[in-house]
Amino acid sequence: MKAMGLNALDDAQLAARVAQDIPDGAYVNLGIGKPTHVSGYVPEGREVIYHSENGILGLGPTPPLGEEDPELIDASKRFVTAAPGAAYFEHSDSFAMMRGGHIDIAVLGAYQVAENGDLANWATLDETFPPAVGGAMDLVVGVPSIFVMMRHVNRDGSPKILKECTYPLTGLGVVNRVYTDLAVLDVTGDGFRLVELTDGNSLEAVQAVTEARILT
Amino acid sequence: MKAMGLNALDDAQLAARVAQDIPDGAYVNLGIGKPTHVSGYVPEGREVIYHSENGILGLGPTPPLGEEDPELIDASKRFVTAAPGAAYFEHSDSFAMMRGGHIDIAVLGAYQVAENGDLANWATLDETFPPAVGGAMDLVVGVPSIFVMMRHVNRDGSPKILKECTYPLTGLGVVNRVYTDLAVLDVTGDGFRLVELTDGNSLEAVQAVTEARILT
Amino acid sequence: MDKSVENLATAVAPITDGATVMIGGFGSSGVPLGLIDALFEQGANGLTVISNNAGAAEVGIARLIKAGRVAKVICSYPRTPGSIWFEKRFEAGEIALEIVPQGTLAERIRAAGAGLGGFLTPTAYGTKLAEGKETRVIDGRGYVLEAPLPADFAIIRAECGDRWGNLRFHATARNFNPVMAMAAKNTIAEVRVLSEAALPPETVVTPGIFVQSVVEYGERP
Amino acid sequence: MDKSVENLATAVAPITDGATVMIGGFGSSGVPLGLIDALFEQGANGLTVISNNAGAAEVGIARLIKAGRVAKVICSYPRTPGSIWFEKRFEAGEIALEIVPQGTLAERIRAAGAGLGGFLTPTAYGTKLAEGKETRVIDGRGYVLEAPLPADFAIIRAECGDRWGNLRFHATARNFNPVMAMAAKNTIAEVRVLSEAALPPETVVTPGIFVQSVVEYGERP
Repeated sequence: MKAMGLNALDDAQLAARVAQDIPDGAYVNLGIGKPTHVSGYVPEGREVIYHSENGILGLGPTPPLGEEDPELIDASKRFVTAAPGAAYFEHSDSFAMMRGGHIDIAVLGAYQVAENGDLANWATLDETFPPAVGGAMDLVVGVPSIFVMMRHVNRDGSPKILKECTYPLTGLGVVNRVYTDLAVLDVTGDGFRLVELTDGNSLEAVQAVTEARILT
Repeated sequence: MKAMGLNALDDAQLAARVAQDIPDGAYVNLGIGKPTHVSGYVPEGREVIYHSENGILGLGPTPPLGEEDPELIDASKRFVTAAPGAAYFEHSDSFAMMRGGHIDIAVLGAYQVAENGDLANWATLDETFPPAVGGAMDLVVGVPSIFVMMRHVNRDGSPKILKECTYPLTGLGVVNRVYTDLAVLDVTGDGFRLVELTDGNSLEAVQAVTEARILT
Repeated sequence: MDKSVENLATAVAPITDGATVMIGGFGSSGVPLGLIDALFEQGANGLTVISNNAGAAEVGIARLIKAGRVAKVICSYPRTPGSIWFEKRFEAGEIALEIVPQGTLAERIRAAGAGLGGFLTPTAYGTKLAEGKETRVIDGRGYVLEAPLPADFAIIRAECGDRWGNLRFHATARNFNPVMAMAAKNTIAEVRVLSEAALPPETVVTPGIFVQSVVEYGERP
Repeated sequence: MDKSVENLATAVAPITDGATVMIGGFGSSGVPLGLIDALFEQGANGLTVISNNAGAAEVGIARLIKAGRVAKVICSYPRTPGSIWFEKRFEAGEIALEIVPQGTLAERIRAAGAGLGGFLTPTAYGTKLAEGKETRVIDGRGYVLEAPLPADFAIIRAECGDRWGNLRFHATARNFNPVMAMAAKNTIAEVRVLSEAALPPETVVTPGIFVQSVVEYGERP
């Protein structure tokens, strides 16, 4: 749901906006959900190498129907292909790439981001669900540029960009930049700093749906 | 030099004696020097898989002259071949095999062995030489059966089988069995226990050139 | 040396009640479905399963969980779409769960296989998953001390194997299979093709020393 | 993406005075002799060299040591037959030496590449090589805490590479080359053959993410 009265990017526009900041030659890990779509919008002429935690570097496009290899999947368990220059490896090597700082950028979804860069994206306060973390905690400690990509507010209108996270943390002080349907914000030593507003939005209106203060 | 008046196996006989205790199907690491020769004496019909720390499992025999591959060597830097069923791997995997308890038997040379199983085989007290340890310390902590193969006494007649090692240790309480030109001894909780004497030697005569007590 | 065994039932026969069993795979890729079904038939009970996921629908690990044969799951992500049986047992308090971040899971398994006593990882530092664990700060960075994670058995899947136990994998079906082979006392590998000839030594991914038995199971997932 | 560079001199140009440089190889196998010679010509001084051996005769690392360009060696076995130049400099107090057990050396390098803060190993527990190090006893077994060992550069040798930096090795020339590639900020790979086509993904041993440049050097040791 859109925040009332604000201009919001749709998912495709948001993916395209993030994609602009993926440079040529980057090694990139795209999280499950919205981030998966970023690869479809990287500008022509840039060669980006996508990593998937389950043991492939060089994810290619989705295979044509009927040509899927059931043993060639990505972290979301979707069928994929191998791009030219790809490599397969086992899990401890895959996570050495993540934890060891070899991947340049990870784009992740989030429940909450705090002004000190804390990220919450693996568990809520609802204890009826079993917890599940996957590779999120390894990514955030190891990858130097952590981009979060999410709606600016929850469906009920409550803020996701906070002074402090209330959900269990994925990592402490790990987020570098947040891309939402309403704005792009950098995490700095002083808190969130405005990079840009979605066309037509005023800072005041965006600040009104953001718990943390947005510096300019 | 032989201990005076005792019957001593020569190097080939000693290698053959050790080889008898290498069972079919064993994964074995042979140390530099005398232990290298053990593989030539393993009885027919036993398939033994030899590991070399520099990244090969399944060492085959020495290649014919002129057919050496300069990039296929063993830990002693001698040219080798790959036996059927061999595999190559990198160093951290190779030492995972050693440290992780996957290799069944290592046969090593020694300067000194003590009755509590301490082994000294990497450095003497002579400080004019730079120390060099290689893979010896990894082998002794990881391989369940450590066989030492050496002359019973030093060239000057001084004992190598001691109450306590005087040289820097390679590992603490790691030796299981000692094969010398004069006798075979097991290391037990109570100290060295006689397994066998080289034909013609009396226990008294062997004890006389052994600092540690030999139990029977 | 011949580590090949005739059929899946023989392969899983040594697995005992209460055993800790690593099961390879990620999602549906590289899962030893033949061995899991044989383990189902075999009857071992009270198992601790170490695997990335907790199975989906009614196949694989989910089949064992549905039948009440799994006492505990150690994994990173039990909530795969369709993991209804794990969720049911979990809600009813009928199954124990230890959540481990995926990279820490792989590294703990590797540490067991490599004979290490533990390692310091930045992963999960300051989070709920590090609660109760020893931590330390080195050069301003926080680390959690993690212990090795060994197992009695590993059941894994490979594309091709030989009688020495050497294995080769296909695409992303490699995943946890090689590290699990290192960490179990007894590793049982299901291979799509059991090669008569030895695998070329340069192409071996898991050397035979890490594998105790190999059984052919030609079906693809 | 094209990580290939035209010649050895260009490949080693970034290496600065005082840099820590990992050099692949074991004995004479898998040693990047072309890159070492280029580094000799290039002139960088006061180097810390991390390698299993300290060179032999007057080639490879020994050539750098002879010329007084190496301030410190971190290795497991400096005393290869013919390592006269290391021994000379060592006796004269002109070169520092840190001896690390071989498996610990490989594992410390891997820890650096894998982003770990250290690990507990049973190797060297109770010996001179553990003196001054933190130790602990777990389940009756002694362990030494070892730190990661990173480097500014790694110069390594492979059999075949492609423009993405993917590498494949030959026989026992693999040795330390893959772990060193992981652990250096800048890994420079000498390859016997630079392939026009991408290496098949199943055959890649070192994925290109660990390699910053690739240069062809056709000569065999």
